[in-house]
Amino acid sequence: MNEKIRLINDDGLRVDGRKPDELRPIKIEAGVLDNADGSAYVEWGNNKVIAAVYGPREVQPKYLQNSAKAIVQVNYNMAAFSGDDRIRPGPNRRATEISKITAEALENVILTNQFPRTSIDVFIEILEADAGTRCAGLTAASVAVADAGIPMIDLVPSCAAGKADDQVVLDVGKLEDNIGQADLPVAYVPRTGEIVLLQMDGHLTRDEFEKALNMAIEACKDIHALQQEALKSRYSPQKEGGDAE
Amino acid sequence: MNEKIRLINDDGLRVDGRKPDELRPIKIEAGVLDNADGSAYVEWGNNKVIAAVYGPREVQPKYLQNSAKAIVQVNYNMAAFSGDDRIRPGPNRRATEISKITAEALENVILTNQFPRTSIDVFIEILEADAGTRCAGLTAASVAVADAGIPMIDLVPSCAAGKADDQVVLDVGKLEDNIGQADLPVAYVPRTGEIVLLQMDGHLTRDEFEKALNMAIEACKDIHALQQEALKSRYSPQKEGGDAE
Amino acid sequence: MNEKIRLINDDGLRVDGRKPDELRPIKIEAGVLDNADGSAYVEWGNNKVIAAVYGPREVQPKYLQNSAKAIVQVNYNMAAFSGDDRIRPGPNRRATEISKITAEALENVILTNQFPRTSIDVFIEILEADAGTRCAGLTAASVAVADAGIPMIDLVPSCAAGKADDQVVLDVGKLEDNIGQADLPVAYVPRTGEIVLLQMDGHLTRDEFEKALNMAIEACKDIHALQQEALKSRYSPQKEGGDAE
Amino acid sequence: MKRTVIPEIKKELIHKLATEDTREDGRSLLQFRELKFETGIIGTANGSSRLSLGGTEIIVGVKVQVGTPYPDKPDQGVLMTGCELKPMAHPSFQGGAPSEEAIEIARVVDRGIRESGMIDMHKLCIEPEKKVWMIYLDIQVLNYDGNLFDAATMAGVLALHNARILDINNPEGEKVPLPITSWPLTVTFVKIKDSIMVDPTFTEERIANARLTISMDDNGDIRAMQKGLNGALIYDDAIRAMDTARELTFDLRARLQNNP
Amino acid sequence: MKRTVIPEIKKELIHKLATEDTREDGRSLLQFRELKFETGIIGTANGSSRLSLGGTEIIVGVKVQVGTPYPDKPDQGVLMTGCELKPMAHPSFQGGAPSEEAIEIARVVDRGIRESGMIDMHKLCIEPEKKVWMIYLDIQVLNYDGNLFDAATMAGVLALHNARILDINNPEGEKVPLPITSWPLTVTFVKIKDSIMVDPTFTEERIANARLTISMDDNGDIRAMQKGLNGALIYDDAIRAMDTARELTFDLRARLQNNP
Amino acid sequence: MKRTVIPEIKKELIHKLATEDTREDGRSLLQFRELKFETGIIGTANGSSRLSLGGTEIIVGVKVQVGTPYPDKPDQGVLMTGCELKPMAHPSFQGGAPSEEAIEIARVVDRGIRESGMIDMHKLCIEPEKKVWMIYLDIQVLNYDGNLFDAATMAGVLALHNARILDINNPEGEKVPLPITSWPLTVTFVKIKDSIMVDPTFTEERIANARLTISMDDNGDIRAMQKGLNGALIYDDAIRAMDTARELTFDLRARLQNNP
Repeated sequence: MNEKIRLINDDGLRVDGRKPDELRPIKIEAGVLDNADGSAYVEWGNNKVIAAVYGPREVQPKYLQNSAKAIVQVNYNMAAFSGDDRIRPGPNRRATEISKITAEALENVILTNQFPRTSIDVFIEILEADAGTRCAGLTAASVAVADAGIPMIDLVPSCAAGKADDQVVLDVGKLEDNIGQADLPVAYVPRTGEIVLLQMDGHLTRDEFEKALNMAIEACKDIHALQQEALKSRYSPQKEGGDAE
Repeated sequence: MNEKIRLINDDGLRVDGRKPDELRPIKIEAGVLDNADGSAYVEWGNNKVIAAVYGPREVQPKYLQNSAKAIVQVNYNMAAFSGDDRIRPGPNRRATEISKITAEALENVILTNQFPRTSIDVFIEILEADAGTRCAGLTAASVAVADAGIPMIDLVPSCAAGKADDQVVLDVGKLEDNIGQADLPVAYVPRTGEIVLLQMDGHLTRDEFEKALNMAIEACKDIHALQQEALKSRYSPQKEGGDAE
Repeated sequence: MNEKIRLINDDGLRVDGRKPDELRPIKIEAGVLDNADGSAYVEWGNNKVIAAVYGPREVQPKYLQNSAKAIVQVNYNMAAFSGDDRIRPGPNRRATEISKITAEALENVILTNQFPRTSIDVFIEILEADAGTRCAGLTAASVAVADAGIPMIDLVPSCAAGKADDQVVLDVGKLEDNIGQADLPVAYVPRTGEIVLLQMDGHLTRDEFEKALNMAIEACKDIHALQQEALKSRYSPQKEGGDAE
Repeated sequence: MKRTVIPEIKKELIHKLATEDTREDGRSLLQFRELKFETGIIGTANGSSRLSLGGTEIIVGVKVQVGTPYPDKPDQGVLMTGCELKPMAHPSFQGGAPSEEAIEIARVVDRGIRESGMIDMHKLCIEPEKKVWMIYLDIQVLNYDGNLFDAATMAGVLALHNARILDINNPEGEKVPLPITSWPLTVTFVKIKDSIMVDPTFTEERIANARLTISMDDNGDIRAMQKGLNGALIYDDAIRAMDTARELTFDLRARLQNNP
Repeated sequence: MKRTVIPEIKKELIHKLATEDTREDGRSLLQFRELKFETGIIGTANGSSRLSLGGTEIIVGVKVQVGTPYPDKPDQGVLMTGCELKPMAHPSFQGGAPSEEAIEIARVVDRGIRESGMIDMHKLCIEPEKKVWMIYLDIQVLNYDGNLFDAATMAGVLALHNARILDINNPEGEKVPLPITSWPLTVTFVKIKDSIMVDPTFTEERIANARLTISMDDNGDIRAMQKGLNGALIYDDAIRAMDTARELTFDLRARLQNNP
Repeated sequence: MKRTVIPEIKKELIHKLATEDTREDGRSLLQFRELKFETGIIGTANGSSRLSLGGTEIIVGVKVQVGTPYPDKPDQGVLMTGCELKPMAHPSFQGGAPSEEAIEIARVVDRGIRESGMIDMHKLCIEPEKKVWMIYLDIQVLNYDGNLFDAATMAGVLALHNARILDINNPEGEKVPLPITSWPLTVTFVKIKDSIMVDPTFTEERIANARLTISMDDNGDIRAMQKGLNGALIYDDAIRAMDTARELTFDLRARLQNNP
């Protein structure tokens, strides 16, 4: 941790001017790609994420087929130009882990038992990374799944809380992520009250954890509203044909 | 482009003494390997190329099978010792591209619909490279396919034209390739008058292109005669048993 | 060969105090892992080797299946921390060769024709390497196969002889391996008198070879006794329940 | 790439329309689809562009980093062009290592840019034999509906023009553009039966016999070519394509330059 | 990892036992299995440990070598944690490249150690920008019966404490320990139906809905967490798990420290 | 390598012939097939050879480049031997990464050359710790009809003798040979039922129980050995093979040296 840079100023504001419990600006758009069965685009601070869903479709490779339910396969990928240094194409350990926990989070809400022997393939492409890409990716992915018409219990909003200058803050930004004290990505399903993604690294006391978890859950509820809006605006008659105007 | 080295001298001759429209010496031999169904060896300048064909045979891997026709799979490879620097074994991007366009050229002439669900596997090994290996490789490969007894519309001769010292030249040599101005590999099927391989890099005006393309096509006709001769000499009774002498 | 270090002193003893025909201490334990069908642990000098066997079981991948007999697949691997430098995980050429010759040695004694279409999978993990790992690995592996209840003609003891300071020595140690003159790994089946593994590198005259081979074969007989003891102690009633005491 | 079967009846329709100089989407044979683009959209990239050509949609990012030159070109920068056809962009695309289609696209785009002399590679040298600028041009296909060659070339050229790098002589000052001036562009033709058309859709590519991509510099000279697919062209096809490509690249270039 | 099917009747038994705060092996829900370990067992490693937790058995080796620091951390050593789930350890494990399970384990173990500040990375710097100590922590699973997260973390921490390296200031002298002091440990919970239990066996992991691993430092503060599996937790689960983890890591730590 | 099934009747024939000290092709059991070779055939290689042994045909190229020595041998050059069994050479060979057969061949050929001391590795040092000559010996099998070990060793030794490199002390002068003098060679035996024969064909290899390759130096001393296949040898086989190998390598060596 760099002691010289202050992440929260005397007015209690963060380096980007946000209040401790304030989200960065989030913009969600559903149905942005022609070929995919479902898709979504999310801008979240400077994060730019696109998610596409194909399926339910045939499982490739076949031996992964499950006779009781659809399998959910997620491929999270950072585009070569999405980070500070150029990222070599191909899978890496970080992407493998994020793909795994994202798939596990989505499996919670997708009614996979309606589509035995099939695969629901989710592709998350990080076009620009600005801290919090896994949350933005999962947020986009669940909108894309809904856009594909795949039945779900609920959408899955996701958001991180964290700690900077010994204070619990919401939606950790890039500098806060680099030199801050903790990052706690959460995904929360409002309809069931369930936590389906939970990770942490850094340093939190038990009380800080409780505060941060609550903060993230509240934010998930707000993001959930944005997800619903994106889907509504995609399927509203005004947008579809314009004949209602 | 290196301005100091002259590629064409005052007598209009090239660095290796050739006239602008003159081919390097070409030697073609058919049926040079025992195990392959068909094979051919080509020496072309200092290029040394061997091609082997197996098939029509079972497709590996199976999912590539086409129920309407044979697939043509080409593997173009530069031997480790074939270039100026040692070449690391295994596929690279250049070899992948050349394999692809070579297969596409051969598919034009092979009667693939006679052998549904099979594969015709062509292996091209560059033993020594001296500019023009893709043309030499395709020239050898089509003789090897014929040697395998696989029915074809015609053989596929291939030759490059190019530009050196602002002049259109035939069959670009190594130095001309390295410091010359353009390279235009062509494959031409004499019986149908069709162009089945066409690539270019460098700098050609429209008129230069026309001239170069014509030059390459004429050369293909000459190479075609050499290909036919190689096959004739392979299957002439004198060679087979010597009993006619 | 380093001329300065003497590998055999004036009393005819080796750098670790052994006589020319003396083995390092060997400890063999059978049945050390719960999940594997059979397993064994071998300490041999500072070599520490664990072997596990699964099978006869379904062949993966299927195309390797043999309708007449079980196939024997061996994976010999040096743990990342087992050598002087850290070893990058994953197969390398040396491990591939050792896996191959170990499988061939085991196939000699396993009654593979009793289990057509199956695979007997042997995993050898070198936890600490101290020269002679292939011999220790094969020695452990054959005990593990027996521990799995797979019928064999006999156990396969293995030991190397070699040459140091122009003298034939048994069970080449690490320093002798590094700066000695020859290494001759042997595996010998006492019941049939057959040699099922034989490699050499270094420099041996015909007479030295004969002497070394004899020395290795005699040692194999001793190791064979240790292997049998390990299996007996594993299956003796005293050990199983303690109720006989 | 998995095979996609186009129904016979669709093929016949396309053949018939072609004889009347038109296509399924109403275009004439030598007409491009609607072209849209924006640049500078990726903050982490030195240069970027997002471009759509009909239903084909591409993002290109340019990253410029300091690296070591190739031993045989010690005083020149390096251009590395990559392309991935990810399963996101089309159901026929598969994951894993770049397919031969992806490799071909990257290499043809690279060739057009490189051979045109668009980038002054010598000016990318910082310290001979030691330090040069490495330009990574990464093509990301978001949605595939044919003609990736032309779309990727346009997007690539736009992103290169958009790129800004550190000024070596004035590291504190404003970032500077790459040493580039020109706008090499390609036109891709397909031959379907006896008709030649440009800017093919996915369906047109699938039923085409042959494909020809021509890269032209600002003067309308040829800088690169690539014939593809397992059918053939005849001599006249090639010659006529040159003239058409020349004309169309002048037009496309003007559209890209007007909106950089 | 290949799927292993657990019979319905076994699931029901486990559910039933859990409601009575017990399990197949007689443990209570918040009780660890028998823990055994030894250290310094691999002569070629700088540090090593062999640890068994019930039927799960692990060897960890630490190799410390001189290497080059990362450009962005020129004055810090490097920790590389690897884990392989080899076919030796369980019939469901397959050969080849590390599975996503293996990668997750390595990363979670690494995170717990790294985030706790256990290793003073600055003290591993020998010469800034040039030479640092690289710590390779390699986890080798010999036998798998669940809860690799906790077993691997304990074995890793033991092996790091066991490690000895060259004293840079006194290369002829005795080897010295790594610059470490603390004992970060994890507790892994699974939720089976509505019951939460720690240190799951293979069978318990297979039928669990959700898994939660919590890494705690010597003070009982949280340093890393990882939720896994395709079921969910609720808020109260997470909060209660914190308290339990705190308590259990104090106990586990004492056991490891008493026998180093 | 895919399995190739040899018909029972053929096996029996070979067994019967062997008892009469002869084989399908008329050879006696301890007789090599016809050997042909030429050297210096690849202009881009420092050294090269093309060799056929009956139906087995091989090209070996030697490339010698400047590289960095291994840290543990700072004053020695490097020898790297590679072998590929490509699908071109036999229908049973598959593409992709080198098979275990190819790796075994490369390693046994390498061992014979290396252990014989044929190459004076110290003389390949240009500047200790910095620059040494790296010798890449690449074995390319064109047609496979058994006994690659002996054919590849002979072709490799011929190509090494044929190699010429820059004279470091006189870079403008004529190229010089590698610092080599001797001719290590191998003889490969197979045991079919109770018969031992040398230089096996593809068919003989497929039905053999065991294979033994012996590498001999110019003095007829043993430098490397490799037993293969899943059958066994007995003590007397090994001892007798030594004597035969000694005799045959003297003969083969003379043939290679007479025609360099």
